[in-house]
Formats: sequence, structure tokens, C-alpha cells
Amino acid sequence: MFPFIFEWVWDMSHIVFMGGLWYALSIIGLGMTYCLIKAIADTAGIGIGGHHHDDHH
Amino acid sequence: MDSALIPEGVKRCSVGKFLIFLGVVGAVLLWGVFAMLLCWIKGLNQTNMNDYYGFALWIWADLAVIALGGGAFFTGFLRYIIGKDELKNIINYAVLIGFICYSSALLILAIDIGQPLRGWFIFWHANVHSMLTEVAFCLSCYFGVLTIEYLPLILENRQLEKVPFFHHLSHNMHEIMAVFAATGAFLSFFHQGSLGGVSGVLFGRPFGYREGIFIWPWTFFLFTWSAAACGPCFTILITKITEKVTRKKLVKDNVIELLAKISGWMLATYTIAKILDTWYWASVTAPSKGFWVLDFYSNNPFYGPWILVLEIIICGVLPALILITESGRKSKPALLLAVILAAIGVSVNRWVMVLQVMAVPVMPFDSWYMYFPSWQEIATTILPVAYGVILIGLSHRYLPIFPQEKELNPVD
Amino acid sequence: MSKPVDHKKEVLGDGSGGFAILFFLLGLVASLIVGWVVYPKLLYSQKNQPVDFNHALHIDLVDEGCESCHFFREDGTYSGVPKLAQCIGCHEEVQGETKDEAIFVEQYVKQGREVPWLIYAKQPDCVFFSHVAHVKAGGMDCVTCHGHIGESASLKVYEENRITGYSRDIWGKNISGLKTNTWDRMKMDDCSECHEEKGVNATSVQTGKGACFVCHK
Amino acid sequence: MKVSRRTFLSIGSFIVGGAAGTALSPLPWKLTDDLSIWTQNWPWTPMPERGEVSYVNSVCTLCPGGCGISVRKVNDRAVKIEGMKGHPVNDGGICILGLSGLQLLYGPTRIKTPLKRVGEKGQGKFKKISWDEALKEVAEKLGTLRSEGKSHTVACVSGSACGTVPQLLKRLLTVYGSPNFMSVPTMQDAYAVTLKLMHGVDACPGFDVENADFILSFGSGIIEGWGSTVRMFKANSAWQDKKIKVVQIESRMSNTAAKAAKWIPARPGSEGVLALGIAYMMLRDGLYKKEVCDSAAGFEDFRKTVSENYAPENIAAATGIEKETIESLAKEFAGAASPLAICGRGQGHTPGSQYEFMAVHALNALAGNINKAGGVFTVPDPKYIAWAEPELDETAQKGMSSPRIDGAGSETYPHAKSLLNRLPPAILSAQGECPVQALLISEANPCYTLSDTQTVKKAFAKIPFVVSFSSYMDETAQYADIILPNHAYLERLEDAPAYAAGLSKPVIGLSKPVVTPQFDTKHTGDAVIALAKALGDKVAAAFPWESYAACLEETLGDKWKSLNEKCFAVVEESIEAPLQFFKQECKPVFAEGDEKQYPFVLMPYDSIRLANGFIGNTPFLTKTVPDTVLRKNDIFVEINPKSAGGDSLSLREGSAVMLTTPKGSAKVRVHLSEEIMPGVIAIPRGLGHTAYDKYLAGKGINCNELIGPAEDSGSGFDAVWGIRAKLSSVSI
Amino acid sequence: MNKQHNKAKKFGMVIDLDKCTGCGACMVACMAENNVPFKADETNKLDSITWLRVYKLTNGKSFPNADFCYLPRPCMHCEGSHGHSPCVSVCPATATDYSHETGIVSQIYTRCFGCRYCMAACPYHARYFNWWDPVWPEGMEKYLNPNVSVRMRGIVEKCSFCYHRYQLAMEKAYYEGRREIEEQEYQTACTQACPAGAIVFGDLDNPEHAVHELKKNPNAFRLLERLGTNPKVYYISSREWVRQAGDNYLRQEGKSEKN
Repeated sequence: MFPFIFEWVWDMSHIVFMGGLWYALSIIGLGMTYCLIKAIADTAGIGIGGHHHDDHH
Repeated sequence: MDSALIPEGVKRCSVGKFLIFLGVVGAVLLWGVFAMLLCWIKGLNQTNMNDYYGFALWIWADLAVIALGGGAFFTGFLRYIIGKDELKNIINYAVLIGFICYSSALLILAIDIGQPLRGWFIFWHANVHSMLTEVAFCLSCYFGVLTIEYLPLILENRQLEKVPFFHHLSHNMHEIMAVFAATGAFLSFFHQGSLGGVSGVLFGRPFGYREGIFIWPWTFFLFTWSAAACGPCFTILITKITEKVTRKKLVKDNVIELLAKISGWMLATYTIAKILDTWYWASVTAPSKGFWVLDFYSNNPFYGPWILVLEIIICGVLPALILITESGRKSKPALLLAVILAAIGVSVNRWVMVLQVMAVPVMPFDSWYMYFPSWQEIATTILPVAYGVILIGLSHRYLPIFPQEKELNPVD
Repeated sequence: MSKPVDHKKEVLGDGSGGFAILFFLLGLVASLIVGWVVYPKLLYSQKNQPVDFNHALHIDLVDEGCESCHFFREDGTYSGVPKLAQCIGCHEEVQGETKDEAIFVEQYVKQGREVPWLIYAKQPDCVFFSHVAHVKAGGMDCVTCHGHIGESASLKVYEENRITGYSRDIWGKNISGLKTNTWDRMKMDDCSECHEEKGVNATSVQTGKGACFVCHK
Repeated sequence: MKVSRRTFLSIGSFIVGGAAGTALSPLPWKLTDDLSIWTQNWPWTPMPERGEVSYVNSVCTLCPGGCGISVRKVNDRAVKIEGMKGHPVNDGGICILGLSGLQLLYGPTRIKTPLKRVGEKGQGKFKKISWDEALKEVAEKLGTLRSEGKSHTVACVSGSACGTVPQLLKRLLTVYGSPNFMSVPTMQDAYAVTLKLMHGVDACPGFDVENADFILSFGSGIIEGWGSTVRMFKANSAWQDKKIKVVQIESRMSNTAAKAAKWIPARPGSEGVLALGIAYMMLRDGLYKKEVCDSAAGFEDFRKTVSENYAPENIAAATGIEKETIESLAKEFAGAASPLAICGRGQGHTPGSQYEFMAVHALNALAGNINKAGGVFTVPDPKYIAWAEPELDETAQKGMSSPRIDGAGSETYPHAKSLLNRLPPAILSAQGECPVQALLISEANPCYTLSDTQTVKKAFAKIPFVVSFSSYMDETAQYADIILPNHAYLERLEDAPAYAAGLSKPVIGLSKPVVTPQFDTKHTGDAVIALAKALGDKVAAAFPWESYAACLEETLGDKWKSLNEKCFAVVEESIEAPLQFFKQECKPVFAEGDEKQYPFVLMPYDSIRLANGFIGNTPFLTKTVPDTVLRKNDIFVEINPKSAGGDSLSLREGSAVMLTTPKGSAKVRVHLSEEIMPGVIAIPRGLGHTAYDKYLAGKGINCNELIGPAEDSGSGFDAVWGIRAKLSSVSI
Repeated sequence: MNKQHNKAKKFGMVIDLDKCTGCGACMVACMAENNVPFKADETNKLDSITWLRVYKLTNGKSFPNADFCYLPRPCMHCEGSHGHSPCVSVCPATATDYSHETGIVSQIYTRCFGCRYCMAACPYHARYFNWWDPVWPEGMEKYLNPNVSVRMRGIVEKCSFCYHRYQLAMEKAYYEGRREIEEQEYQTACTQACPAGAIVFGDLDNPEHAVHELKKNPNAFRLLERLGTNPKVYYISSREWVRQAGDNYLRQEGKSEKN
């Protein structure tokens, strides 16, 4: 799953498959990171990334 | 006693009653855990699997729960990507059911493999040409997505919500939920498909093998399609059961009917595709390998042609017809029948694509062998059911799963 | 739903945030120490060789370098650590005055017992390592994999992984798994690094690199 | 409330920090890796030690076939048995049993020390004793019997009569004063009697299968283990290459029948009749070698008997074979350049009826292929054992002059050298004291291999003192009072005359120790010498050798050196064999039992995957046994679906059924097979052991428990080939 | 850097079913050579590890026209198309591989984590799962062959064409300064043991090896060729019905080919 692993080959299958995988993982990871950092900031009272409302329900 | 934890404005049964419920289901759970430990400590000789049935009850259960859990990704897809806003009233439950299904699937896989401690090899030493690799990656990632989708629900518990950090986190996650849902839908499309590909690529097994396009056999698409069609049906079914058990209405009819209608059309188109696939397979694919289609269904006491009729006609055509007609959807018994049949249909399909693939002898001098699971296999398969029931019980009691509950069941 | 706005000031006001950061750092440092220092100590057991051996002394006495004792058999297999029979020629009687020599002769040579040497470079059972392919066909020297053990005057402590039973030399001395010399580690990646570079039997359908059965059995 | 929240947050932060730090340390990652490596090297999964490879050549003695083997060793462990290239018997090939021999050497059935019985006879309860104690006890017992003038009540059963160890045992008995040395009879003995009667020679049969061009087999399991297994397999392959026709006459389609060009299912037991039917055709049509036969003694009588009784019409009912088939068979047989007719059922581990052997041999005689390329040879004894005649003292002379317990060599049984089958009835029918007071058993397992084993066991239980030399805890060893375990075959030095290889020249093999003895065992040769020395006087004097090894070296003399190098020696010796037709005085052997009461005929069949002699099946062999023969512990009998549908039964594949014969009954399962004649039930030989280990004991039933002996009127051997039987329903 | 390739070979077998006696020596030779374990009860053939299994084929006719034939089935080492045998491409952890150097499908026991997908993929049932821990009675582990790894519970194993013998033969060749081996230097245990000489093993592409000619025998066939597995084990039988039993045919096909 990483390029330094023996089974990794730089071919189309790996680029497409692992590309898709890392793409999805990145979105998930970045999304969660964003949520966490923003939550910390919100808790500390430093508003980043736009003002928020508590009316989401 | 635990009233501080229960969402405001809803009524729940007494703690005592709830504990009895937990105790009963927990006993079943423990039985499953015991069987699971047996399988881990003593090995897979505890099962009735063998060299002919390398895949058996567990893999079927895996495929089935993933198909049934497909309600989460498809409802999410409809809610966040297509914009069917009414579905927000059932999406929480769809997510919870999906979470249960996928965590169960992962647990069963962890029991099913002969060397659980080496399970991570599938990621680390991945062979990207294997359908199972794709399944493992997408399944795990999508389970992550489901966790992310389920997490804000937990954080909305009355007590947890009081912690500002949790409150903000939950809020922020809601904000970008569409991104997660889209990623989930993308992953689901692939792993549902890959599960179909698992048997579809087996060119040594003419019963399972299908042609296709590019690297994907037709079963790849059929599996995604059927999961999208039957997953929501299962969500409806569980919702209806929950309503029955809690003796109150939890989701408005228009929400259910919308989901049922979409499922109905998905099921109808899927069934047509499945019929076409079966016809092509029976008349072209199988004969090219020397098999007449009934060879696959005869000379054995179990896998008869009835299984084909059950899967396609009774559990495909019939529920599709009910769900696409308005009167069918509006009639409660018909709707219930349709979602039950759809859930059975997709499970039968997964059964056939796992067990019958194993059972059909390929070498002309080989024989049919039958298989009956051992109690350990059954217990470990029931384990996730018990776990699911407990998780639903807890979630329902302490989390605001059904946004319409308060409105539909005003507390005096 | 209650609005948490009321709680915000309260929480911030009582210094919980500072506590949280302090405890976070405490946890971080403690676990880093456990992971990097305590764990390796617990993981490896230390064993001394039954008899110390002076490679440097012997290499001066023999004509054919390492192969004088670590030779190939006629079927091409590698003899590995010498058997007692090879030593007896000279060590029938005690040579020199070291304590180890006395132990060796008294406890092993005289009693006809093989010395239970602990083998630093022992590969696991799943590995088929052909010395002859590397040394004769590949023209490699011993140092590339084994380092300068041939010049050592005494044997180092043998460390054994308590979980796997492997010699520590397989993973390498560095717990992080990083290496500076070719002989620092003996994991599959270290073999494949060289095999890939040289394209050794790069005939695998799966990877286009060396097929599994080149080195496994 | 505030404090608890603070505590909560602090603990939470600590945990999160700890998790982050752990993730940044090698701990979780290396632990995960190491745990998976742990599963790759589980301490309870054995890991064989590496080392230097060497090969030791020897001769396999698991059967009398005499194959050369080459055993691969790693350090001092034997790891694999392979066939020896260039050996005259097997040239590199090896059979399934020989391949798995290391499971016997290192197996749990080995007897590890001398044992003394503590439980009831046959119960298998023993205690360990030392060699000194064991030998002393045996010597004292023998000494007492001898001093009481009962030396003739000591008997010995040996697996074979050939070779130095059996001869040492025989010598011991002789100087001790007992004529009762017995060996386990095989088809070789029936053939030996045949050659004696028809050529007047003492010889073993040799079959030049490599050069024959038409093979007519009367139920011989050519590829079931008949003769020397590997040699026959090779011959069979050569026949396939050269398109040489094999005709197999047998009521069940054995592997041999399936490979044969033609399978003729004759009624069971009618093989001899059919052979004479073919002889009839040859005589009638003048298809026999006149120049050889016409001048032979007794030929006219033979022609007369055959012409009168064996016309195809007369034998059609008995054999179930049409006239045309017999006619064409006779033409093909007589028309071939080197036709060869062979007999000896299955593996030939049991002697057959003299009538049948003589009839089949008569065909070879008529075809004129005795001692000719592609024919039957009279192979003389290699006679390398030439010890000085022992001096007998008075007791010995007296003992040797008393009659044999089994009656062999007496007026009634003049041709047989020993009749082991007559021993159990002799013991059981005796009034008063048991006629056998002590019995020595070497390389034989009569409590399993003899017909009607229940009776055999009863007889053995009556013998006051039984000494077994067995290396393995077999059924007979369980009846022993003292066990003096022999080295296992790969641990001992021993000559192995390949008398059963059926080569046209005698071959002597030398079995060499491959590994040092694994347990506290002793070579039987050494044990015998030690016993003789303990008995003292003239008995001891007859055994002047220091050890068995010395005895063997002296015995082999000038052959010793080359045998040691090559493991085999071909003896260039032949024997003149004038032909004479012996008047047919023998009668066919019929299956015991009433036809009405027992509508079926039960026949045991041999399978190469089931060792059925004194060597029990190895775990590997049992593993290869198909599930149509054994499933769990249930044995399957073969039956034609036509006979399975009988009114009350209607058997299906795998049905459980009670199989009853006049000798007993047993619960079996049926395997429906089109490869067997209706009316015949076939049962595998080699299962149903009660001794040995969990890999063999308790699996199926021993066919010998259902089948009683049928004494041949000519030779006195047990010539049983089957028994009448019935099936009745049973509830499982 | 010099590319260290050995000449590409395609090892395969030709098994003469006319000679095969069904004695099972090949099975036991294989078990003995390859440290195959055994249990007290091996009668359930569905969990009995036999890398090479001898099947009994019957012609389905009734007495006395019945006939049967034995067919030893090792791993077919399918080439599929360009090395994509049914099992190789499905293994998720790259535990099984196909080498163009030898044409052998390898199985690495320490890599396999026991998902059994390869078993589902193999139509020959040539792959076996270790349902049980391998246990030898005390003392019997002495005969284990150090050239072949003993497999642990929970993983899949199969015939390797005695690949370790190739490894050892190559070691000898290297020692003697050669890079190639002779036909006789590398033979599988079953080939070596077969008392009937029914199994011939060698490089199918090498005209100097016996298998090269034998596979062209008009009576030669392979199992399930129609699936596209492209196996490297050939069978020879002079009996029409045996050759027919090697693959699946639709009824009308069967008729046309028989007439």
C-alpha cells in the first residue's frame, strides 16, 4: 500500500487503485482534521472558517 | 435513573425493563463471543467448512450484511448528493444500521481468516488485482466513513453535548457531512461491486464466472445495484420492526414511501438486469465452458432450480412490482412483504454467489458436496445480530436517532 | 436541545484547557519513553554464547578466509557454523590460556558434545537462502551481509526477540528499523533491495520482481 | 461536578496524548509485525533441523519383495526413503508402503523396551523389564521345559523360512529339541509344492514377466502387490508400451483387471476349473507344445482326465463363462510366443488351492514355457547358509523325533514344510495340557493374518508362554508373555533373500542399518544367540558366533564384501526341471456355508494401499485409503447394485448392513459398485486392527474374523478364498 | 549490473494414465517429501491434505462393461493467460505467485493469512487449507524434511512441483560453476517414486526433455482446458472415455465427438 513495500509496482493498476484509495483516505483524513481543528478553535473561542450557528437540527 | 442521558422530550421504557432486554440479548452475544474465541484459539477446525467449502456461512453473512447495510450509502447518496431532503428523517437510522452491518462484516472477516494476526497483510502486501483487496480497503475505509457519520450522533447525547468541544466537533462534522457521504458512496460503489467481482472473476468456476467490461465482471455492477436497491428496503424493514417493538411511530409515512419508491425502481431495473445477465450466462457463458445451465442445479438435494425462481421472481419481480406501484407502497402489509422479500432476495443472491459456487463440481468426475454450518459458525453469525440489537437499543434510548419521534409521539 | 453556550465561559474560565494540555503532554512523553526505551529492553532477551570465539585469531591461521571453516559441501549446500569435528584437529588439547578455550575443550571437545552456538544471522524457516548463489554465482563477499564479524576478537551478546524467537540482527540493532550499512538488517526488504537493483530472476507475474520461490520455501 | 469534569478532561487528555505518543513510537508497529511473525514460527509447529544430507543404501524388508532402497538422511535423522537405482528388483521404483517406512521407524507403535505381561493375555498390559531379566526369564522357561522332557512342546512361528534369522530360530529349536518350526505360508509355498509335484524339484517360482508377450492371470493382483510390487508395476508399464495383452480372470474388477486388456469375471473359486477348460481346448485342438508334453510322465492320464471332465459345456455353469470366450482365450494363449499363466490371489499373501495352482501351471507346461524366456522358472534356493550340522544331545534327538504339532511332512500332508493354519485347531482340540507349552514368534502376526482370528486368539490364550520378537505392538504381541523387541527394519543388519521377487535367478539382498537403534531393542539374531548361550551345553555350542553380525559375515563369506557395497547379489544358479504331469488328485476349494442360508459369496480383496501382512498400515497409507473403503471407523464392502436391491434390503450407497457368515457377523456399510459380479461381496483386507496406535486401531473390521480356514486336500494349506455370507438390515 | 536471469523454463508433467495403477505411491512420496501432516482420521477427504490426490474415474457403465481409471491430480500450475492462473490473481496478500522462470505457481505459507479465496478459485481442488495444527506423534517429527517448511494451522498449501528440489539442484549447479541444470537433476518426488514410471516431469519448452514430445501425443489431454486455465499437467490415455472425462461437454457435443 506504500511505494516502499516490496509488492508495490509503478504500474497502471497501482496508480489507479492506490490513487483512488489515497484520494478517498485524504478526503476523509483532511475532513476530520478540519473538523477537529475547527472544534478546538471554536471551543477556545477563536472563530476560524466562518461564523457558526447552532441551528443545524 | 438514567433519565439525564435520555434525549429530552421522548419517553423510554424503565431502566429495569431495558436491563432485562440487554441481559437477554447480551446472553446471546456472549454465546457468540464464546464461539468466536473458540475459533480464534482452536482454529477454523471448529467450523464445518472444508476444502470444498472454503467460503461458507460467514462469507455469505458478510456479503449479505454488506448488501443489507447498503441502505446507509444509498440513503446518504440520495440525501446529500441528490438532495432528497426528506430522507434526513431516516438517514440517522440508516447510518446506524450501516455501521452495525459493516462492523459486523469486519468482525466476521476477522474470524473467518485462518491467521487473524496476519490480517493486516491484505493492506500492507496488497495485491491490487484481487477483488478481495479492493473489498478490504474500501470496506475498511467506508467503515471509517460510517464511524464518522455515526460519531456526531453519539456526541448529540444530552450529556456529551454539554462538553463544548464535542458540541463543536459534532456541529462541524454535520457541516461537511456531504463530503463524507460522497466519499462513502464512492467507496461503497467499489466495494459492493468488488464483492460481486469476488465470484465473478473466478474463471475456474463457471457457475460464478461472468464476462464484463474492462476488469469488472457483470456481477460487479449487479452487486452494487442490488445493494442500492435492497439496502434501503432493509432500513425500512428495521425501522418498521423498531416501531413495532417500541410501539410508536418513528418515521413519517411520506419518508418511508419516498425511500420505498426509489428502492422499488432500483429493484425493478436490477431485476431486469439480473434476468438479462442470467439469460446470457445460461445461454452463452456456461455453454462455452461445457455446462448446460441445469447442470448447475441438478444432481444434488439442495441447489435446485427453485433457488433461481425464488431469487429472481419471488424476491425480485414481486417486491419490485409492489414498490413501484403507489397502492403497493401505501398498503402497509404489502410494503412490509415487499421489503422482507427484497431483503431475502439479496441474501439469497449472495448465498448462491458464495455457496453454490463452491458446491457445483467443476471436474466432471467430482461430486456435489453439501455443507451444514457448525454451531460455532452459527453462533458467530448470530453474534453480530445480537450486537446490532444491543447497539440499536442503546442508540435509540440515549441518542436522538429519529428526528420526527418527538413530533409523532408528544409526551403528555 | 439545550444550547451549550452557557457552559463555554465556565469551562474556559476554570483552567481546564491548561490542564488538558499538560496532561496531553504528560501522556505523550510517557508513551514515547515506553515505546522507544522500555519496550525494546523488554522485547529482547540477552544471551551469551556458550563459548567465546575469536574470529580475528583464526582468520590469520587459515588459508582460505571464511570458507576455510564456513565451507560449501559438495552438493552446493552451505555448512554454516562449523561442527566440532572441524575444530578437533587443533583443539584436541587446550590451546592457549583463555578461560573459554578451557571450557570449549573440557565441556565440548572431550565430551564429544556439539557447541550450541547462537546464530546471529539465522534466517527463519520459511527462507531458502542459497549462500552458493550469492558467493559463487553472484560473486558477493561475506561482509556485505555479515559485516566485519570476521575481524572481531570476541562474540557479541546474542539478543533474541522474545515474541518471534528471531535474532535481533534480522530486524537490526536500531529499533526504528533504519540502517546505515548493508549488514545492519536482514529483513526481506534488505534482500529485495539488492535483488531489485540487480534484477535477480525478475520473473514474477505479480510484481515483475523476484518471484517468491527464489528465496522462500 | 466541576472537579469531576476536570478529572475527566485530564484523564482524557492523558489518554489522547498517550495514544499519540504510542503511535509515534515503534511499539504498536513492531508489536504488530512481531505478532504476525510469531504466527509464522509458532513454537508448537515443528521446525526440522537443517544439516548435511547423506544417503544410505539398504534393502526394504517390509515385504518379501526385496526392493533396494536409498534412505536420505539429514545429520542422523532419516528423512525420506527412495528406491535404489540399478537394483535388479526395483531399479529406482518404490511402493507406497516402502515410502512410508519412516513412520514405522519413528512411529508410536514401536516397542521401546523388553516387556513382561501384567494383564490378561491379549489385554496388552505390560511392564518394562531389562534385557537381562527378559532373556533370563525366557531361558529359564525354556530350560525348565527341556529338563521336563517337553522340548517338543516349544514351537516357533517365523514370518519366513528363508534368511539367517529364521534359520537361527530353526537351529535353536533343532538343538533344543523341537521339530515345530513354522513359517507363515504364502502363495510361494503353494507354488513350491506345485513345482515339487510337477518337476520334482525344490524350488521357488520365477516369472520372466519382462519377456512374456501374453499374460493370463487367474486373479493375481499384478498391480495390487503380487510378487514383488515394484517389479510387477514396471512390467505392467512395459506391457502397456509394447501393447502386450493381459487377461485378468477375477469376479471383481481389481486395479489389475481395470488395466488389463480384457477382464473376464469368472465365478469366484472357479479359476482352476477355467484353467483346465483352457487346457481342454489346447489339447483338443493340438495347440500345446507336443515336443515337450507328449514325452512327459503322466501326460496321457492328464489328457484323459481333462478331456473327460473339462469340456466347455461341462464347466460353463461352474465358471459362468461362455464357450466362445474360453475358446478364444485358449487360442490367444497358445498362439502367443511367450504366454505366461499366473495365479495366487491378490497379493498372494495366502496360499491357494493346489488344484488351481497345478491347473494353471499345467497351462504353462502345455505352452512349453517352463524355464524359457518369458515363462516360469524353477529358481533354486541360493544355499548361502551352510552352517555346520549341529550336534544334538539326547533330549534334542528325542524331541526332534516326536511328530510335528501341525502335521506337516506327515503321511497326510507329505508336501508341506509347515502348516501354521493347523496350529490353532491342534491347540484347541488337545485334551489336557496344551500341546504347545511355549511359542516364539518372529516377524509374524498370526492373531491378525490367519483365518478365523477369533479361534486363533483363543488358541494363543491357551499357550502358557508366548515370546514375541516383534518391533511393533501388533495383535500377536499383545498375546505375548514376554516381548523381546527386535530393532526396526531400518536399524538392523540382516540378509534379505528376495525369494518372493519372482526373478528367474536367486537374488540375495543385504539390509543395512540406516540409523542407530532408536530404543532399547535388540536384534532378534542376537537375542537368539543369547538365548542359546544361556541354555548352555550343546545348544550353546551350536551357536559359536559372538554376535549376529559376526554370524552373518561368516555366513555370507565371499559375498559379504560385494553385498555390503551393492546391497544385492545375483546368484548364477539354475536347476533342471523335468516335466511330469501329476495325476489330479486335488479338489477345488469351495466356499464354506449353505447357499440357501447365505446367498452371497464374501471375498476379501487386496489393495496396495492397505498393508495386510504382519506389518500394519502406516498413517500415510491409511490416509490414501478412499472414502469408499473406510469412512470414520466404518468399513465399506463392495456389492453390485443388482444384488443390493433384494426384497427386504434395498441398499443404497453407504447403507449400514449386518454382514453374517458362518464364522461371525459384523456391521459394515455398502459401497455400490458396477465393478463386481452380482452375488459377490468384496471386503478389503488390512483393516480392523485392534492393536497398534490410534492411526490404525479400531478402523473397520478384519475380514479374517468372518472367514474360516479351508484346508486344501492336496497340500494341507489354508486355501480359503471366500465364504458364503448374507446381509441383513441393521439400525445404526 | 548484470541481470541475473536464468533461462525461462516451463516445468510440467505428462502422466500416462494407461500406466498409472492408482497405487498411491505418488501421494505418499509427496507427503513424505513435503512434510504433509496426518490425523488419526483422514477419511473425510474434504479436510485431508493431499497435495497430489489420485482420483478414481468410472465410465458409468454397468457390470460387466464397467471400467475405471485412476487420475493423479497434482497442482496444475496453470499458466492461464500470461501467468494469470485462476488462483494467483485473486490472492489479496500476494502470497501466491507465478514465475516465468519456472512456470511454477508458488505459495508462501508465512505470507498467506488464510482467506481461502484461492481455494474458491481453483477448479481442481488442488489447494488445501490447514484446518488443524499439524501434529506428529512424539518422535515422528524426526523424519521431517528441512528443505520444506512445515505449515502452520490456518493457511493454504498446495503442490509446489517440489520446488525445493529445483533450489537444491541450482545450488549444486552454482557450486559446480553452471547456471543450468540437467533434466534428471530436478525431478519431483512423485515422479521419482512412481513405480510404474507413469509420471514424466521436465521443461515443456525444452525439446531435450521427454515431456516436450510426450505432450504432443494424440491421446494427450489436459483437465478442464475449456476454462482457459492453461494447465501444465498433461494426461495420456488410450481410452476415449477417459479423455472425455477430462473436460465438460454439452450433450450434443459429447455425441458428435464420440461418433
